[in-house]
Amino acid sequence: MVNIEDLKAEAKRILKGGNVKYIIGYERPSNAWKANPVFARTPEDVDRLVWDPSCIHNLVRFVVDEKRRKAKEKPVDSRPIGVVVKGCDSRGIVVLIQEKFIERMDVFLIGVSCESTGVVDERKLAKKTVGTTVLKVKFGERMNYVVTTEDGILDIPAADIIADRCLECIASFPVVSDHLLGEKSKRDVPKPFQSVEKMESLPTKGKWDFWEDQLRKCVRCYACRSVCPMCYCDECVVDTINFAVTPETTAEEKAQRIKWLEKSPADSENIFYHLVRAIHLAGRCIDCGECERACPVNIPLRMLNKKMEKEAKELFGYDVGFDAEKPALMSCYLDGDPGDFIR
Amino acid sequence: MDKILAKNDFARWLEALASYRLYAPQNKDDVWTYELIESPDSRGLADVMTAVPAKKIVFPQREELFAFEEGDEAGYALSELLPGEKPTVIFGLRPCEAKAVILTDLVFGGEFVDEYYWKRRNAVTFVGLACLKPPSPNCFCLSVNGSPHGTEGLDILLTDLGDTYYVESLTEKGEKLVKAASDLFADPKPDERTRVMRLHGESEKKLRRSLSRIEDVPEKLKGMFDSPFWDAESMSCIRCGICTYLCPTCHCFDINDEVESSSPLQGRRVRTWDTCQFPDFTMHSSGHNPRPDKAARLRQRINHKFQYFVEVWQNYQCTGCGRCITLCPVGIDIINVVEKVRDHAG
Amino acid sequence: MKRTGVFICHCGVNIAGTVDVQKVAQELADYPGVAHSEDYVYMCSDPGQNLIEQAIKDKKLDDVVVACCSPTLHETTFRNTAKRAGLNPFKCEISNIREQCSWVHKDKAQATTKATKLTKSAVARVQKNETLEPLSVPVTHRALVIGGGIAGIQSALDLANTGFEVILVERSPSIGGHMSQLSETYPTLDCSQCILTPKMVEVSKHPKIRLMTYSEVHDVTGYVGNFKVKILRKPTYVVPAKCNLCDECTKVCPIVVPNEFDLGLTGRRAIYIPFPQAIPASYTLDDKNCPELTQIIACGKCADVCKVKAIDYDQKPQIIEEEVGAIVVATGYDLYEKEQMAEYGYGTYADVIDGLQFERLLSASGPTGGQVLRPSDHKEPKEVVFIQCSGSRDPEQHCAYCSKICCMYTAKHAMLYKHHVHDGQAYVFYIDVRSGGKGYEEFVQRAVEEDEVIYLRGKVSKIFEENGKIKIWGVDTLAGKPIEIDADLVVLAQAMRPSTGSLQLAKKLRLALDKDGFLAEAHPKLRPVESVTSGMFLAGAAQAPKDIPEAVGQASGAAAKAIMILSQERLFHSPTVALVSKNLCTGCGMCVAVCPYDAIAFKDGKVEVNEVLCEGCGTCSATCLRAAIQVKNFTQHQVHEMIRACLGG
Amino acid sequence: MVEEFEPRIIAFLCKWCSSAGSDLAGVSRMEYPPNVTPIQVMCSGSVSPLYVFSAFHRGADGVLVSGCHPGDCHYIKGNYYARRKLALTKELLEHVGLEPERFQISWVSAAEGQKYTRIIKDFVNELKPLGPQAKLRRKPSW
Repeated sequence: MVNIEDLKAEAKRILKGGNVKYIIGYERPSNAWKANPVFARTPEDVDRLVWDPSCIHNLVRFVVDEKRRKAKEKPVDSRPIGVVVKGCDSRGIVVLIQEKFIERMDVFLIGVSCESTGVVDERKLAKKTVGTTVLKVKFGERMNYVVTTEDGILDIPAADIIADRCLECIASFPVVSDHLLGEKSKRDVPKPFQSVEKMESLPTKGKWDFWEDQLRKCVRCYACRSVCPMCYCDECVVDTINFAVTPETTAEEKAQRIKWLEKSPADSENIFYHLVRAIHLAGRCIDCGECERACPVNIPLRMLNKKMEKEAKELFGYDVGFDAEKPALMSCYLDGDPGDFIR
Repeated sequence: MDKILAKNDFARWLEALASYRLYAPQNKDDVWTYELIESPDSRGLADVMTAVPAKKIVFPQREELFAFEEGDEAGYALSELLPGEKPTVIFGLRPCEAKAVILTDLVFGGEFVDEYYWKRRNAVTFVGLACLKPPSPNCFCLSVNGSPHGTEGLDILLTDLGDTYYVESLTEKGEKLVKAASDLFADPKPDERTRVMRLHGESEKKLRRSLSRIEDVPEKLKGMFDSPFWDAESMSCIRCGICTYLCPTCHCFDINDEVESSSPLQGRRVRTWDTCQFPDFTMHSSGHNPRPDKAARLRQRINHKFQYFVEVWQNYQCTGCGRCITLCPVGIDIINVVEKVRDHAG
Repeated sequence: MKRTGVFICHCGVNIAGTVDVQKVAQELADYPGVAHSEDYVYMCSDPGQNLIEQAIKDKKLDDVVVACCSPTLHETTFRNTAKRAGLNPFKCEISNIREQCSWVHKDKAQATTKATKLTKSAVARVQKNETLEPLSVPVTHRALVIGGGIAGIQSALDLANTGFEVILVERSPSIGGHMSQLSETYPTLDCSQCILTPKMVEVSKHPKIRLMTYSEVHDVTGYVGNFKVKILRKPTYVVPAKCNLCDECTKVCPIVVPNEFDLGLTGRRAIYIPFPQAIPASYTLDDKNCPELTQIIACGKCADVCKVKAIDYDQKPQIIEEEVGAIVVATGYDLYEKEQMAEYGYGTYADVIDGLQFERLLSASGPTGGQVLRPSDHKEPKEVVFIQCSGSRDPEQHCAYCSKICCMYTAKHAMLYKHHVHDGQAYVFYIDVRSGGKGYEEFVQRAVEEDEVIYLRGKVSKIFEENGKIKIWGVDTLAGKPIEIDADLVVLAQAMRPSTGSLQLAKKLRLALDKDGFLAEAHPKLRPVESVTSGMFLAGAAQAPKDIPEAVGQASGAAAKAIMILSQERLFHSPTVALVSKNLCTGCGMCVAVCPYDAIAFKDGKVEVNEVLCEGCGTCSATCLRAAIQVKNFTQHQVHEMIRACLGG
Repeated sequence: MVEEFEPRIIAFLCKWCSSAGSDLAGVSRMEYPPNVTPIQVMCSGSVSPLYVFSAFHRGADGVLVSGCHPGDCHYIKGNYYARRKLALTKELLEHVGLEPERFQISWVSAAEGQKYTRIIKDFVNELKPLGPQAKLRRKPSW
């Protein structure tokens, strides 16, 4: 069990020592059960830190922001930033290091183990608490969550309201950290790809009908891209204009901007965007599930990324986010890579 | 002229409105949105706050403005594309959303009258549903001069009395809907009227969120343009478009040419939603971006809603629906932000 | 708006016969940015090219597309045309409407539509082409020749005699290759050694040639004009400078192993000179078999007996690094493996041997001192059966190709056999007798007429031993009757194969192989001595089976091609290379990992391209998630526009 | 009578093997259906998944990527990277319900004009029963 006091103690220690610039953790606002990211700079801030099943966010996303901020910073404060990371989040750090976007010393990782459970799925919880308002969610003693509502306390088996991604999680504790809290409890996941397999069993038409129906809902708010720690490109295929422009950028370079797709939220444009996102995350997505969670119209985006994760694993034996030393999925090959699909 | 409609007659009322396109909140994959009604729900209208507001009907995310085609000898043939005017009814609209329509009217009805908007908007009859209990934990309409049973912008206000709806027709448009099936509507008994008054009164006490002394905010904002406050507040913003795309009052758009064929050049000019929260919203082709970071973009969002709009239209550009709070992936809470502005020292 | 010119070639009826060229020209005239569009009967002809030049000048064209045959044929032609008219050559693109359209379709309407699409997409591309200037790099005026057979020797001598330094690398202890094993050579029957040895000596004495025997090419990097080679020099454990060739060592060496030079017909010691005329004439201690070096037992006999202390057991392999401007690959051939010809008892019966072994039996310096004695019992064979196409021309079982030289050397073998054994009889089983070449057919006739060699057209069905004889069942397909011969000796004209290890070498050199494993030439007809990698040339049997005159001819050709490079002060490299957009690059290094030429390197948090190393393959651009690296004049934007043009979007 | 559906195929051919192979088919006057429009690329390894998506998005009924046989890549290993990238691309497209027949990859050497011809013939025959590809196709007016 992660002891929040230990977490706070460690956070205070590194802040006091001035070892870190600030610490990205979780706090819970007075008026909601859900935790929010918080950027703790003082011991007082640290006292607001929490760790409970509502700590859904992948805070590694803000490591990306920090790199951008640092680029403009004068004078540069090159101290690391502290980050509270779950198992999935920590694998995001590994990928960022693998892609040389950050260096290991840029971050001080306070690892929290999800142990045998994980974080809650807001929509699942909502269904379990119709007609009342949730005030607080806590880890129970054994595989359960204690949910405090306006009309009393509920004891809900974790399995009922845990996020899908946690059901398929292959790293319930951080694979890299500087200070680890909680047990390194190995959990065996018999079916890490069950959600995808269900999808795969559908006939071609069934698959298309499903996705057409889902992607039609997309309003292109790009929350999926914005919340993703791996979507750190300065420019994205869906952007309408060059961001990465300097006074040196020539008119030609600007003219090279390709209009792959329209801004209109039409099925064909939406699917193009999501296909590109899926292929660009192949071998990089660490299944923190943030894209799916952030989506305001509940498109099952994990199902795209998870498919790529599955193929990377099954076709090429590639695991994402465990080893920063090995080459990226798309920048290596094996002589024995399957070629049976080739004529 | 107020009426009473039995809930089990609701479906029949809709049948009588066959000549209209009928929208109502519907649930798909645990998400509520306004969709065309295929088969009326016998339980009547869902008492919910949709994720996507009704603005998508009067101000669609994609609007075709005109088509262009390369003529034989130089020059282009342009053909106007105006939206069709099939009469439409939106049921179950929340009063905050109706108010939002009024605010959007101001924008599209100012010195330049936006024909595309008005063609659609005028074709719509708005049938509201009073919020007897807040449909969202983040409702705060009262704080921004709204009300859970407000009638502003509505043609009809329905109040749920259990087995019946209390029907207030507020405009001719509304009357017309009632007349379309007048036999279904009974005159209310006096006690029903008083009951409605009571429910409306109680509903105002049930809101969980509020934003007091908002009137101080516009002045405060003027002094805070360069405040580091915005950096701190926007730290966790991820620059997605949820807060604005799903805001019933946000109405910014982008205009693009969708080229269908390059020879002969052929295509359409379309307008699509855009948002001040996207970096390319203000990006110049020179590479200069007057709103370079998320701090500037959060500031813009707050300033627009609580300062600029007030200056131009004497209204807050916010009706307290709470969507941006509920749906923000990182929990940025407009109430908290505005309160902090209000109490800001500088 | 760019002003593009489009020129549609009829290629006589080759294109115009299937494609309505006028219609294509009209369609293109309406395409955005096309300022000029016309068709002509032969664009590649002088009048055709003049017409393009004129149009460029008159219509002030910014770029041109020529719709004609495959770019492999006339791209250069038309780029030069554009250049003459004052355009940058890279502002000219080809649309292949012949090989990939008119020649493969019949329906005129459809072919015309397709030709139009192809040409539009070329226009879409060329309009986004940049002006590029060839990159120029200095040249290292030194050549590397790999392989010390007759081909390698010839190339090395030609290069050296032109005045360029040459490094000649041979993996065995001596140069000379298979030619040094031969007895006499057809059609003139002059002694192989006699004509080869002088050349070997010339090589060893040549001031411009650095001979590196018992050495192998370990690694090659760089590019035309500027290759960096690592050569692995294997230890011989004998210091030639000290060695006085007294030959005492071989006398005391306790080890006997099959002698490669005699193809196992004799043995040699672990310390040995491959053959009397070997160049260099120095000993090699074979560390696979020496008990001292393999540390099976402490032997040291050779060291003990060597008065001049020339033996050095502690020699280590050395890696020698050299820079060269051009490379000639002459790695030669080997004969088709014994195991593969089990059906002819090859490898099973001592008296079933291959052509090279028979050459040794015939050779005056051979194991039998020039007497034809069969291996099993050293008796003189009276009935000798020669089997041609042993492993060749047999797509099902063995090699599909014809090994080309067997017909001739078999005739020679039969003839020489008769010269040695006057009362003997030679039979030749053959499929066809291929004797194209100066004096070749006459040679074969001589064998038949003067030496009464019996030619039997047909295949051998069975070979087996029976009381000291080798029984051969076959069929004479001309007479249509079965044949049975009790032979004393069977000689198989084994198929020629690329020499062992040429596959690994090809990988190191980035050379392509053909389906049979021979090194692939750049063009089967027009560039037969050039490899697909610029700056590397092919000589001898490494490219395909050939006989001595052909090998020597190609070797001189390869040398001449290499000289074309070495004689330049600077070389020009294609500028269509990858370019990094610093604004977009995040330095993730995926491109660095995929580049086959190590042309991309990290530089302050981003990457940069070494333009002369880059071959423009574009794998980097497809790997980059941010389109931050693009190949000039083949950008993603251009491909996107081409896709649009092809689909009318 | 109704006109038979003629699929539109975009073929990305590597310059050194597949395009040369297609040239050979031409030189040898082999005949195949005109439904395919080739785009010559330097190497199959340079074919970005975006090209494939884009071709379908712009209305292609089928897309072919063809390169050198493993081990024969003119650029040594470009086709190995292609094999991996395109395997994932194919899996993804099929996962969202695109018919597997619509996206094909082949190795065609400079000597395999015959094979190229056969591949195109088969491709066209497999696409005809499927009819036009509307799933990923950009709708001119939505």
